[in-house]
Amino acid sequence: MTRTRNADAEMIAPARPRHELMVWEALNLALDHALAADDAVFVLGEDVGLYGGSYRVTQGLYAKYGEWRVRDTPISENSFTGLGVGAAMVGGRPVVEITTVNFALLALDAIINLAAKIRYMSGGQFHVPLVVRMAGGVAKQLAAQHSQRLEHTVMNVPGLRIVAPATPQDAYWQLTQAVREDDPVIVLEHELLYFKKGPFDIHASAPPMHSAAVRRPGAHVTLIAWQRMVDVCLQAADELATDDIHAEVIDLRSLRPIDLPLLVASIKKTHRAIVVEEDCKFAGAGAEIVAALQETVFFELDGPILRVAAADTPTPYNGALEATSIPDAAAVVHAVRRMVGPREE
Amino acid sequence: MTRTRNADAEMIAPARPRHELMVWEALNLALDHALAADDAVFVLGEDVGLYGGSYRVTQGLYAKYGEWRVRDTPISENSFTGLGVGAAMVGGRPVVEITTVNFALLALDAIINLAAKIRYMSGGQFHVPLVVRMAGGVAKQLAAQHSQRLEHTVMNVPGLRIVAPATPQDAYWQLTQAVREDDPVIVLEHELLYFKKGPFDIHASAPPMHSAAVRRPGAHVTLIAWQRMVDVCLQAADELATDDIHAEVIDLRSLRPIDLPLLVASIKKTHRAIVVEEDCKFAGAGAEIVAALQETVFFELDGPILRVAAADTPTPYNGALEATSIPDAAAVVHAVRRMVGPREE
Amino acid sequence: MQRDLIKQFFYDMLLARRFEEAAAEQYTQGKIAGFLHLYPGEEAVAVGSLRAAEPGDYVVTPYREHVHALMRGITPNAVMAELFGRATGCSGGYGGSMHLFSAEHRFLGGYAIVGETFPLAIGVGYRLAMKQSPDVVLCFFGEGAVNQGTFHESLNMAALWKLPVLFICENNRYQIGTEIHRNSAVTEVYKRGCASGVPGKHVDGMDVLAVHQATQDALQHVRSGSGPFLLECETYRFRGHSMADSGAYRSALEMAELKARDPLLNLRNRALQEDWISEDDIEALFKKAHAVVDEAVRFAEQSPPPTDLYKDIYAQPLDVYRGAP
Amino acid sequence: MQRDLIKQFFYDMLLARRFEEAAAEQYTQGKIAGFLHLYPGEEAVAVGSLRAAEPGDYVVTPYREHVHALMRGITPNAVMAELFGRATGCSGGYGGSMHLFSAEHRFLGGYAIVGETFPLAIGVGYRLAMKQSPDVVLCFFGEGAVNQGTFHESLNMAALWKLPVLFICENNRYQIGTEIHRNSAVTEVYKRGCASGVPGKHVDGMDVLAVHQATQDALQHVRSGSGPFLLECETYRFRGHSMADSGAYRSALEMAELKARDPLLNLRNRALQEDWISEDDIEALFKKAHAVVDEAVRFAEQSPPPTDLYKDIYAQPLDVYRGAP
Ligand SMILES: Cc1ncc(C[n+]2csc(CCOP(=O)(O)OP(=O)(O)O)c2C)c(N)n1
Ligand SMILES: Cc1ncc(C[n+]2csc(CCOP(=O)(O)OP(=O)(O)O)c2C)c(N)n1
Ligand SMILES: [Mg+2]
Ligand SMILES: [Mg+2]
Repeated sequence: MTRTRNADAEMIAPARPRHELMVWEALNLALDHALAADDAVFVLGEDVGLYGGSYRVTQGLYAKYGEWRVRDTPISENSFTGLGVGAAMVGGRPVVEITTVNFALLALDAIINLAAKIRYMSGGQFHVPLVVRMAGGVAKQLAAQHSQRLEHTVMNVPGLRIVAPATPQDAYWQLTQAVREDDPVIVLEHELLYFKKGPFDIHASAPPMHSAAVRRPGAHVTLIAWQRMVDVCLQAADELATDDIHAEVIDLRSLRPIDLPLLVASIKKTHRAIVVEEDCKFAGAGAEIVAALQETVFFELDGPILRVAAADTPTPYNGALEATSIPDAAAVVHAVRRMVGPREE
Repeated sequence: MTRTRNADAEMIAPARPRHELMVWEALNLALDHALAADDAVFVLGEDVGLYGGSYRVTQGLYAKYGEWRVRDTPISENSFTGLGVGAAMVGGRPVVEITTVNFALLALDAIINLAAKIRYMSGGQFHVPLVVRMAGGVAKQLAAQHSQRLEHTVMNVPGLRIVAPATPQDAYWQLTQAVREDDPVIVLEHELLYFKKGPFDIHASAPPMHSAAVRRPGAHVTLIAWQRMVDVCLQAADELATDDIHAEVIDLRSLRPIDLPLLVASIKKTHRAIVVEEDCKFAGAGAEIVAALQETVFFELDGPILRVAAADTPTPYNGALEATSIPDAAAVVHAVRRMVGPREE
Repeated sequence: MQRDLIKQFFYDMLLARRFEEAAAEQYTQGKIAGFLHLYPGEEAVAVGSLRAAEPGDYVVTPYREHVHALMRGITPNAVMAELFGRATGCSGGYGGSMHLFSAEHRFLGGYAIVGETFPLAIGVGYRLAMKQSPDVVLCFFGEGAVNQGTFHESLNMAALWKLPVLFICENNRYQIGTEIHRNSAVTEVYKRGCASGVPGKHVDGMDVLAVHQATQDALQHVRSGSGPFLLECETYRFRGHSMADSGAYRSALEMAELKARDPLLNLRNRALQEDWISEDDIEALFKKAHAVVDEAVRFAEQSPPPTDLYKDIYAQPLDVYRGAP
Repeated sequence: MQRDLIKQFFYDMLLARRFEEAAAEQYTQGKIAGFLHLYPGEEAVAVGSLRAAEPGDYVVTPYREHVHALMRGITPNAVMAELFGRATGCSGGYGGSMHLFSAEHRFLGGYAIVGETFPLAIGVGYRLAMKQSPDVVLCFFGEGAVNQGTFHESLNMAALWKLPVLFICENNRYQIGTEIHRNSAVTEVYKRGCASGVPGKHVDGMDVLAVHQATQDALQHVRSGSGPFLLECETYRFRGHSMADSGAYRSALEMAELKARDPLLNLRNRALQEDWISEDDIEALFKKAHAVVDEAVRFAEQSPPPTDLYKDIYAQPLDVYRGAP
């Protein structure tokens, strides 16, 4: 038995094709395929092996690929992420799981000072095909230290790519693409999306990793979101439609780079835009999207681009207060109504 | 001798009043006064004691106040910053020096997950009167790992205050105010400003810690900057004035909160604005300023708010390339000219 | 051994056990949410160690800290109300299970990021040393936290400056689903202070009397100005890591073996045998614990929630878009 | 001892010394900028250890790494050109003194953030172990870096999974201006692997032969699959921490004492005494080293600068405002 063996056993995911998967299952399938396809791929993180992952994403992989390809780590975020960087420099293709972005604050040196910069500093001699998966967002009363969002921090870092899938299909596609990419890729997952079910077609061909997608076309206002906020916007759009306000909902899918052309095309049609984000408003990810858009389409706009974002507070434990701290469909509807004004037939 | 003794000796700074100081001297004076005024204040960081500080800021303090008040630490950024948080919770008023923001990536858990959140998580029972001083920016060929900017990361964190002095007078005022503040305050210094000389009046009374300042009035365009970019803007304004373009230069001084009213007042006059920043453009600090402004003064604007910012690259070692990676006066002049168009008498 | 002390220990552990059972029940009923990490099996550690501390001492703990809070005198009402997210909770409903605080009791919070208690504790210790205070700080953490860099960094500073910190490892063998020998090259935690010269000792964490004695000795060392000490208490958690974990990675045999060493059972048998306590005493203490916890649940349920999202972010309310004043 | 080996060591150290002196001169003349950390006094460590490594081995170092690069076969021209920031430099002028790289020589870079070499090295070691490769990785770091959490975290993982990593501490007593006993509770660095069970050894880092022998032994341990090893080389830097530091915090007495133990002087005297080398040999090697370094400076000076700010940020050029494709 070599330490890099591929399992000949069948895939972990059910043998018969499935047309619906949960996000965690899609990620699991992507990892399974990646591990099977390339000996250099390995997965590491806390409880990813024997235990099967805190959000089940790595379930079954340890039994199938063995401990050298699916490695349980001690609680040492900075060092096991840095381990990923070192391994990636010498031909490995590590997929590091940092259980949540909250712990990634301990690993930012490895991500920002190492992974993102080594190609450049070395004059292009070394590449870092590292994937760092991590879950973020506000979940259910996990309180201040476990409810952070980290988009804004990683977005600012040249050398990183960042994807943020909102559906099982994208989760599969984008994680698969990320593992094949020769640059470090951050895969931002969302704690509340893991158990979201959605349509899945293993044979469908993937769009580019960083393209955005129109999830619902509309003529009156462009709603720009990613991760869980896409669903919030779709819900808001449903409600607005009953009022004959038609919102175009765009799933950004990628946060570095961003697909500005697609946003621009939408705004040229709607002349109004709102960025809906779970990040705190002040200096959150949405700020860049607004700043870039107003620079590009200022004269197409009927008015300022707004942000519906999380409140600028730490996240409180109390459930009712927590709910008021992040955007919901009602907040989006309210913002759109204010922006669009009353519509008559 | 008690471990918290105040030195009775005279201040380190020269006895006779001085009307000009360098930034490091102003910071040194502020620390000296703070240590003398309050037993609870102590300074800690790498080489701040016996060695006198990598940028001289703590020079002379160790001899005067002893090792318990001016503490040399091991290279353990996360833990000595966390030490500051713990001490602050029980009545200490620590001033932590993280030599440069590049090393602060190791200490973000202490800053973001602890310092910023403890007051809120504890229902207001504990406060964290912690000051974290750190130097950032692009200096002279320090290469990718030593040229980072961290504004965007800390700005997004509720619970933190952030000041960014550009002059010796502000350095003295804002550090003094920071030490007296009951919230955690990040003092962002700039490596190239330490040896900048400027007017200093110890008797002048300080404006609020977070207010912005008009450094040069002008009617045609508002230039918004902080730290070293203020000087770049002033230089650009000089040059533009020869063309009869009058730029209003605003020194933001504070990055959380930001003094939006002052910016708004300026734009109501000029109808044009450019944010000039040393942060990388994509998702840098400027994005928030642009986003907030366009939301507030959209209908006052003649066109989009622009950003003159650092290139979205890691910082190269080569000096000429490095210079092209960050804004200079010529870049600001160019952007203003494009925005304002040719002016006739 | 004084009979009163034994009774106290026994009541403490009964209260602890009952409190956690009630919390689990309330969680299952949806009254408590978020991550809930319970303590059954480990009671002897918090009870034995904290009953050896002085009221002036400070305590810093991770997220599995309900019992520590109770032992420091925070009322069951205030702790339960916090789990319910109510304004009467010890953190006003803002912290929840993982973030219990009480300034009055020098209880400096539960923290949810593994490894954070080390730097915080040395910070408190630094301030105490600076003031030459007789107080000390007790720093709790799991055996999984010892692999976090802050352990090493903080022990070094504590040793270097002889800070009055007692490091107490609650070694329950597991880091969520990963057993200690699968994450630590050295599994004798008490020896891992060697890299900083911090002396250590191992104690049976299922024996409250042993823990109490060992803590007394260790505290004497720390309080005397000799610097930090590392006390490893070997224990076991009977439940999963949190309410979200069934603990299925542990064998039935292992569970049975450890349940036979239940610290409550342990003390009960010994105390009866040595005639320190009577069956009637036990019955009375049991009833009292139940009543107190029932009352705590009632109190929590009837308490109002907090209502201000923006409370206590800063010392004074602060609008991020308005710099001055 | 083979005479050729002795000559090689002597030449290596002469080259190292001369290279660093030339770098200092060029810095003073403004041809080199940024932070420049020089190696005089420490030559025996890089020379002795790296001459014991195989060509297939990997090397990870901190920012004080010119000599390490030379010992791995990167040409003096390519290293000097990098210090000058030229396109012919071993990092194309993008890295500078602190970031030397050569894929061809398995030289995985100098890193400027203290403590980064630990995780990188175990990452390389992990990949090697996974492939069951016979190669190993040599991980360098200063004694100041041992207080960074990554040391502890990485050694634990290295020991746990028996990774083929030789940790080499260049203990030059100082962390910039702070002496080891003022930042480390345990000053015998080689013992600090105890918390992870990593065996260690101390060697006189001013004696190139001793370092060479100790490294050979340690490499045998590591290569045999027995897991990591920690080798402490006690040495001294004759200059300040970087060109910005005068080193005034050290006493003249201390300096004189250590200069008397200059590794070059050491080897020269011993080699002459044992008749391993002649005065003529020395003269010839001295001249050769000077000539090689002079040529490196000439080469660097005449080399073109890099011109593309956006080169090699990503595998393919990427516009952050244009997502697809
Ligand atoms: C830095 C960090 N990484 C990971 C986690 C997720 N996590 C929460 S508890 C835990 C296990 C901790 O084990 P141990 O220290 O032994 O404490 P125990 O829960 O057994 O009391 C982990 C990995 C976290 N909270 N913080
Ligand atoms: C994380 C981090 N903190 C601080 C610094 C600043 N710094 C650069 S070198 C150095 C001293 C390192 O000492 P040591 O590890 O002994 O290496 P030496 O320079 O003596 O070879 C410090 C503090 C840094 N580069 N990185
Ligand atoms: Mg445990
Ligand atoms: Mg050193």
